[in-house]
Amino acid sequence: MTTKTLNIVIGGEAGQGLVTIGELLAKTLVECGYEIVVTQSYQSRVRGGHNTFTIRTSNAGLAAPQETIDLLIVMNEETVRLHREELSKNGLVVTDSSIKIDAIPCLGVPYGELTSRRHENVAALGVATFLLGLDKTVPAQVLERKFGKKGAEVMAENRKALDTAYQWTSDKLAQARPEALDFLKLPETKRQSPRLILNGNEALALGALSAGVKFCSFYPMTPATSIAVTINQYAAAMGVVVEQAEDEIAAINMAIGAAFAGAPSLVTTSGGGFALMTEGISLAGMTETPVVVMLGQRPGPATGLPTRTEQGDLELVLYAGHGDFPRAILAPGSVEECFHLAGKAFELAESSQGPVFLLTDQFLADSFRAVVPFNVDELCSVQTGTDPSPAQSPYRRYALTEDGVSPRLLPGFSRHLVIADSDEHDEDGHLTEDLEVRVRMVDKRMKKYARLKNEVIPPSYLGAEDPELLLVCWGSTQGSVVEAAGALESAGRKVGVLHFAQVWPLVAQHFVEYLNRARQVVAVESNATGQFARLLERATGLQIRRQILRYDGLPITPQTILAALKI
Amino acid sequence: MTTKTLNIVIGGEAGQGLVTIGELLAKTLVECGYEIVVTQSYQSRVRGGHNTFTIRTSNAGLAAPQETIDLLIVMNEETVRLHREELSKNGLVVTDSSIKIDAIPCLGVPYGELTSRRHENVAALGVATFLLGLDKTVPAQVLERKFGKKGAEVMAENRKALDTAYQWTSDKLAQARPEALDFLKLPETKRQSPRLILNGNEALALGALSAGVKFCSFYPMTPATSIAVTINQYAAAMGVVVEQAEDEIAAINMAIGAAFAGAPSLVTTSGGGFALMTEGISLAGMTETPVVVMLGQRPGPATGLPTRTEQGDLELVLYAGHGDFPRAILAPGSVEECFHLAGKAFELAESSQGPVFLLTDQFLADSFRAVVPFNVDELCSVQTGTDPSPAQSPYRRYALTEDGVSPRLLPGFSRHLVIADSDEHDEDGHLTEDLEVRVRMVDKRMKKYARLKNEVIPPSYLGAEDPELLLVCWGSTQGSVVEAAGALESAGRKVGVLHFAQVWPLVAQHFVEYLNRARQVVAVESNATGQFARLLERATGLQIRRQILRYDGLPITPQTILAALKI
Amino acid sequence: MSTLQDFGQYETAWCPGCGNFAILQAVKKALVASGLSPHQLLFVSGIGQAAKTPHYLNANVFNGLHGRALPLATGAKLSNPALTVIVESGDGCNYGEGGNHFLAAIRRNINLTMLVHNNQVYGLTKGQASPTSQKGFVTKAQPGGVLAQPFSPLAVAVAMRAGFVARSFSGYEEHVTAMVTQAIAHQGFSLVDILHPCVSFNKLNTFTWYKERCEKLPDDYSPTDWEAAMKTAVKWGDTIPIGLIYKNEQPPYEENFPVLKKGPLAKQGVDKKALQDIFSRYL
Amino acid sequence: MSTLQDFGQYETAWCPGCGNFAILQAVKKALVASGLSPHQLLFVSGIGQAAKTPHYLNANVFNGLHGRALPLATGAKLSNPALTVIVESGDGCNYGEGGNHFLAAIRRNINLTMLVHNNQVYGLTKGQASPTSQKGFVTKAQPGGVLAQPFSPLAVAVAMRAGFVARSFSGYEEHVTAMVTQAIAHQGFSLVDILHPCVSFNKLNTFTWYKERCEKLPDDYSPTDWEAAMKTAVKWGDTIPIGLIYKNEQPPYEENFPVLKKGPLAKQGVDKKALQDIFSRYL
Ligand SMILES: Cc1ncc(C[n+]2csc(CCOP(=O)(O)OP(=O)(O)O)c2C)c(N)n1
Ligand SMILES: Cc1ncc(C[n+]2csc(CCOP(=O)(O)OP(=O)(O)O)c2C)c(N)n1
Ligand code: SF4
Ligand code: SF4
Ligand SMILES: [Mg+2]
Ligand SMILES: [Mg+2]
Repeated sequence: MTTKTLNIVIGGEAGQGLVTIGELLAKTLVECGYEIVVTQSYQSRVRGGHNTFTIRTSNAGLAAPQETIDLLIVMNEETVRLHREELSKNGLVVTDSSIKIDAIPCLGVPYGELTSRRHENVAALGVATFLLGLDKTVPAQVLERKFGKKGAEVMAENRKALDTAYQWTSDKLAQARPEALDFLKLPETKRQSPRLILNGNEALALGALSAGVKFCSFYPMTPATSIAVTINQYAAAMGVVVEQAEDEIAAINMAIGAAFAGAPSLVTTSGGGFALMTEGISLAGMTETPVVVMLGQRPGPATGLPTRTEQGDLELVLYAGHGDFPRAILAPGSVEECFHLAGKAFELAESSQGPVFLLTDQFLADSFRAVVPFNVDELCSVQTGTDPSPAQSPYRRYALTEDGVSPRLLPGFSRHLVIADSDEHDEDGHLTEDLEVRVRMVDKRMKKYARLKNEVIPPSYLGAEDPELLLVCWGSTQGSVVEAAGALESAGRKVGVLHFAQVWPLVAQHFVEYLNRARQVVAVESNATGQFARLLERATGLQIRRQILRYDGLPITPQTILAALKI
Repeated sequence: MTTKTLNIVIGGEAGQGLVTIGELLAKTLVECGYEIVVTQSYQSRVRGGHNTFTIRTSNAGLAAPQETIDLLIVMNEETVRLHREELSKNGLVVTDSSIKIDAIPCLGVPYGELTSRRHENVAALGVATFLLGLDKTVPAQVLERKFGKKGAEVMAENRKALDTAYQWTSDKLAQARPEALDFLKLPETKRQSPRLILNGNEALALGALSAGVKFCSFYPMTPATSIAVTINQYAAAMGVVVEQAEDEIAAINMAIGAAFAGAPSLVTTSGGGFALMTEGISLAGMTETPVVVMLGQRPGPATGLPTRTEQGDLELVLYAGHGDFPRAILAPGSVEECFHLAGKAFELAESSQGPVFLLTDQFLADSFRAVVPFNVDELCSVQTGTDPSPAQSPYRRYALTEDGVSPRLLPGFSRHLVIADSDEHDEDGHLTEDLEVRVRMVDKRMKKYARLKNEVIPPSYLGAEDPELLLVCWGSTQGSVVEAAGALESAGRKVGVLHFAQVWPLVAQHFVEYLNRARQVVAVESNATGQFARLLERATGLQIRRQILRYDGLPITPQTILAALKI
Repeated sequence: MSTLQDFGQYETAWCPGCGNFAILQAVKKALVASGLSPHQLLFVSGIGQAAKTPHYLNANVFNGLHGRALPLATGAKLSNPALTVIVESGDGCNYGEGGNHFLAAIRRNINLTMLVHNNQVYGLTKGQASPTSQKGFVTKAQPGGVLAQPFSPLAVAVAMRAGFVARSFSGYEEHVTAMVTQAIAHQGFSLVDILHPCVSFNKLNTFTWYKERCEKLPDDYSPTDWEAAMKTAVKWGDTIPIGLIYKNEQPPYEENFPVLKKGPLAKQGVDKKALQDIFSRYL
Repeated sequence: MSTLQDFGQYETAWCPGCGNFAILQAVKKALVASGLSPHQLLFVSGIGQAAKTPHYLNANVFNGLHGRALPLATGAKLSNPALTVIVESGDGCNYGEGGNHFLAAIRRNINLTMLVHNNQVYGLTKGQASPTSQKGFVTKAQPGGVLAQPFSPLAVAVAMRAGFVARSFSGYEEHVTAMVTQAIAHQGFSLVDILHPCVSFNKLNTFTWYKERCEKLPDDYSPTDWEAAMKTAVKWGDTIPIGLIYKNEQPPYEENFPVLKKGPLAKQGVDKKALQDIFSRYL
């Protein structure tokens, strides 16, 4: 089977409905059996500006975005101007025939003649369906699912727009440019059993729900808002309280209160909002309250670029909060991993009785992928608190134990009283000025690192046994790094990829061999200073001399890496 | 000249006036020509509990606290119970004769017979004056300066209490325990020219005033409050606006606003309050606004031990704020250095146009020392903003320059308009979504590190050329480490001390040789995990395998270090 | 059912003569009067002298961060509405650092009882101005006197039509007990601002100062008349009215969440059937 | 003296039909009416659609953090009182994230003009409830409708006896101009809460909705009568009063600082004589 990969960009102003076309086309492709990787690029405004919805698709596996464009569907002239340089050799522009474009291959569609204004995006779907050589019945079913509930008439209109545009394209190309047809036609592929289409944030939300999240507080902030909003959509069905707080400080303190009272609790935010939670994180550490924080990264400092992507908040999260206390930081590399690590985060928070962080970013948050359905029966949810029945009176919340973890009773569920304190405290939870107790309590808290280290997800390794080049990455860049490594392998180089889905704590034994074995180690990150490379150095004492860093707000692509390595 | 060093502890409940005795005695000692190091230990309450005011004094140089007690002046029985184990071989307890103490050398003073309740602390001063063999006229002058303004009668009463107690002690000891007399008698010393008695926070305040601080915002928090309060005491005379903010977030944003409008600006806080400023720090970084933050460290996490000491906020400060931007962190090792580095902080903030931090801690904040007066004529104050006259129109606040520093005009001082933005911005200060501009702006900001590195204070080195043991420390622990090193030298070991008064940025060339040369390197810090050692490792790639860490809330003493090294 | 003894007797870190002692005693009495047992109660406090109160009685306690008691209590209440949640902290904590949460709690009308020990000063940090300090009040940190107008929590609470707005004075222990008991009984957000002397740092608003001014509302005062309440709430001068100033019965916030009707969140598992349905929406 | 042209004409990032356009225009007119030149002005904003406004006119600008415009402006004003400082941001920014600063600014009575573009929704983040959203208002983030009572900035400001409290509506550009002009002229803290439609995310409080309800205060309305003002401030229903609701002349905060009488802090050097005196206190 030959494989073909195409990159389809739909571009226009905010408010022109390009996300609708994009989602319909993505669904169609997945139902036809193709893989997709969606990248959304938008500005911090509601209307106007320049946005794109990019679907990279293939009949083979796929996990990264691409920079060149094979099919550019535009809603305005500006999009052509901004992206013409990115068109691949046979790249085609699809535009309204009223927009005049010169010197590049272009298909002008007379939308106005084919359909009404409202149905132009469905018409564009029809054009794309034909160009990509897709089974026409699939987008029709997709439309049916989307608009079916709105009644037969609405559905019929949509159906008509789709068919008319499909037919028009077929007729037009038959005469005019059959070669474009071939280039854009996707190879046939097996229909797969139904897959979920999820973006990173949806996967996090579903993962949290599966894990048993019961309380979620947030203050809106791009690109994290949709995690809480998605959970809220199912709050009634799943028995969750979702609360928009008055500010981020309230959000983290609410979550701590809710967790203390027994609910597995979540806070979602971005870097600037997280900065405000710093004191609260320290409170979770001191009071040993489990709480999960999901942070959608975007470029800083300060307000920065609110709708773009970056991996710049790793050090912020690692060192947030005054004083020393244990924590864990997860960083999923794919949409599927978003789902699973959301669950892991709740587990770790409960087992270590403290804050656990999950770092995602705008790229992953908005990136739709096709995911094999999760088996509901296999999913475990978190158990909060400890059974009160064996507890002695008076119950001591911070009893000193071998591994630093004390039985955690929940207030109000027994006659035992639960005392938590942000001051340094004695085993019973009351504040103390006994400085020997202080030392014991610091040691108790730090001991919990042993448990966290036992449960660490080791980095995944892919590639040759003895690579000349080892690419190290974390979080959302995984797909691009793996694809770049594949390209290098094809060019005859021995390459390995080490991807960290958990970036703290690090257990050097898990990976130091890889670093030692490789002739050259290159860290790949979306930030300006190589924060994770620094962390690896701290954990291993090894210097990582070469870094590929991107910090213009766009995701790292395989091309970014290959260009930097001058291949 | 023989040298003698004594440790005098005054102990009792909060509210019993022990700070008054302590300050009077400290002043007396300094006027007599002795050196002092004061350590204050108190609890997070206003009355009751157990507090101490400790004066270590000597006729030779002195920079560290001591753990054993030579003279223990107690206001209650509990103090004896808590400290009797710490008494040195010839240590003496001075107490009210109504308090019965057994099995230790004790001088019971019949305060009730000698004077009235109100004057008991002055009477205690009289006793100490005699015991230490001090010139009786000196405390009399000290009292005169303190109470003189309250009228002749008040003064006469105080004077009488002093004299009566002095005489009583003289009579009593002549008969009873002359050997104690000898042990406690300080060797004669030259009167020195007058010295200032300052604690760390007072020195910071005076340093800031000298440097030209014009705006100071704060929210009360131990142990930082007294910096702002001291500045406020002189605000009218020195032309400063001091504002107690509604919360720490307001404090940092006010300071940024004031600095933008031209005032050299300061914020004072402790770890928990600083945690709330994290987002604001990022704003200072993004908008390139100079602002100085003085942080008085205390043990965390969360509320922790509010009145104790720790060096646990280094990593918090180093990584505070989302996104990457330059910063500098100073950490004075003595009261004198507090004064000078306060000035340096304002200079660096202005020259690098960004946030500069100064880390102190409760120990140093409250530690009085005798300081040679500063020469007012030699002190430089900071110049804010750039001359607007050569500026071109339209003025561009973030003009790209060789070293990343752009001319900083102040709003309202010329017809040029000054635009600052927390979003990523163009040279003119307006928000941008141009991702190439983004990259240039990140690079511009990071370039300023070169300037900061040029102005770094290299660590000070003291000791043998080729030490077998190198003690590395930062901030307030300097005195103890140097003294411990001296003791080791006397015991025949070759020891060096490397003290960092600036902990970020680090220029490895300044000190890596010292680390390489020493047979063993030991880091000494007041925190649980060795934060500075970690930072050194990051900066040099060298592992510092041995650490002496103290985190019970008390300052590191020479004894702490010697005991850890098992000498 | 409980007795005073159930709530224990602890040594405190307060200054002799402080108004906090009377408030602590009144709170215990109110708990007994409310028929609540220690384990049914959750006290949430911030940081300050007042905020130490929960350490001095038997109950579940979360002593949180300075200024953040309200959101923490809100989270706890929304996690387990069966808990009687009482927020207890100082004027600085609640109206200074925590001002934004005060506004939000009133808007939510969440069923918490908020007891503010209002000594018009920051006690624990040794005497700086608080938001309720009088204009001109001189402290070490405000050597020229306080420059801003004092915050009137009652005026703001009544203006926002908070559920239950009362003032009391530590000098009248029975009055404090009555107000706290009523506040606990009230279903919705309730505020009791309790004036009390700080003998160490507030030499202006002393016990006598309060005693001379605090005056109980007349028997015929109607706390449901908003206009009258507004006028009463801003009174602060030779007489300072104490009592229940305003009351407004609205369903408490937590009743808006059907899921909370099923009991505490901690006891609600994951409904796998519902989860499967949700997954299928993404097919 | 300035003209409309001095304040420039920029492309905006707002949606066609948004109320922000009219407010921008009115602000420019008010600046001209106030006789202010661009360099005498400092606009401080937070983050949101409204907070972009200062980018669209010529002046000194500090576009700060979400919710933190007021303290930043306070610092700038206390650093250089000669600047006319105008805070411009949305309802979410000022009453949500920044609620505590709103209370503090009123208490200080600092001489700032605070213009709140109140569209009763979070616009820039695509339509979540704001503190002023109506109860029951349905959004993607509040699928069951808003559960809390809306925040009434005017009620709180009047209850706290703020210096200048006004409401306007973007549909009446001249009215906005008049209110902003008066607010700038007022010496002390002034609030103008400007209702405006968000065509993208608030389908409830539309242009027509406001137009049908907003009603100018009668000519004989006296803004110095606090009781009347309080009643007016809480009116929100079939009619919504617009105009100057309350006014209270008090010396502005910055006048409390004698040092500011000597001009901007940036120009005040270090008095070495005074410094020497201070040092000698520690001898
Ligand atoms: C974030 C933070 N800022 C500041 C402090 C310091 N602090 C502790 S208590 C307090 C003031 C307490 O005043 P109030 O709430 O009125 O209580 P009181 O002591 O008067 O009862 C302050 C400022 C802190 N603990 N945390
Ligand atoms: C600390 C922080 N939290 C959240 C955000 C995200 N954010 C940006 S604008 C906004 C809401 C804006 O609403 P509003 O102030 O009403 O302005 P509008 O857009 O409606 O004019 C939010 C929540 C942020 N930038 N910073
Ligand atoms: S300082 Fe004031 S409030 Fe605190 S315990 Fe003492 S008297 Fe009470
Ligand atoms: S989203 Fe609303 S407030 Fe923002 S520009 Fe559009 S209409 Fe205006
Ligand atoms: Mg108080
Ligand atoms: Mg809004």
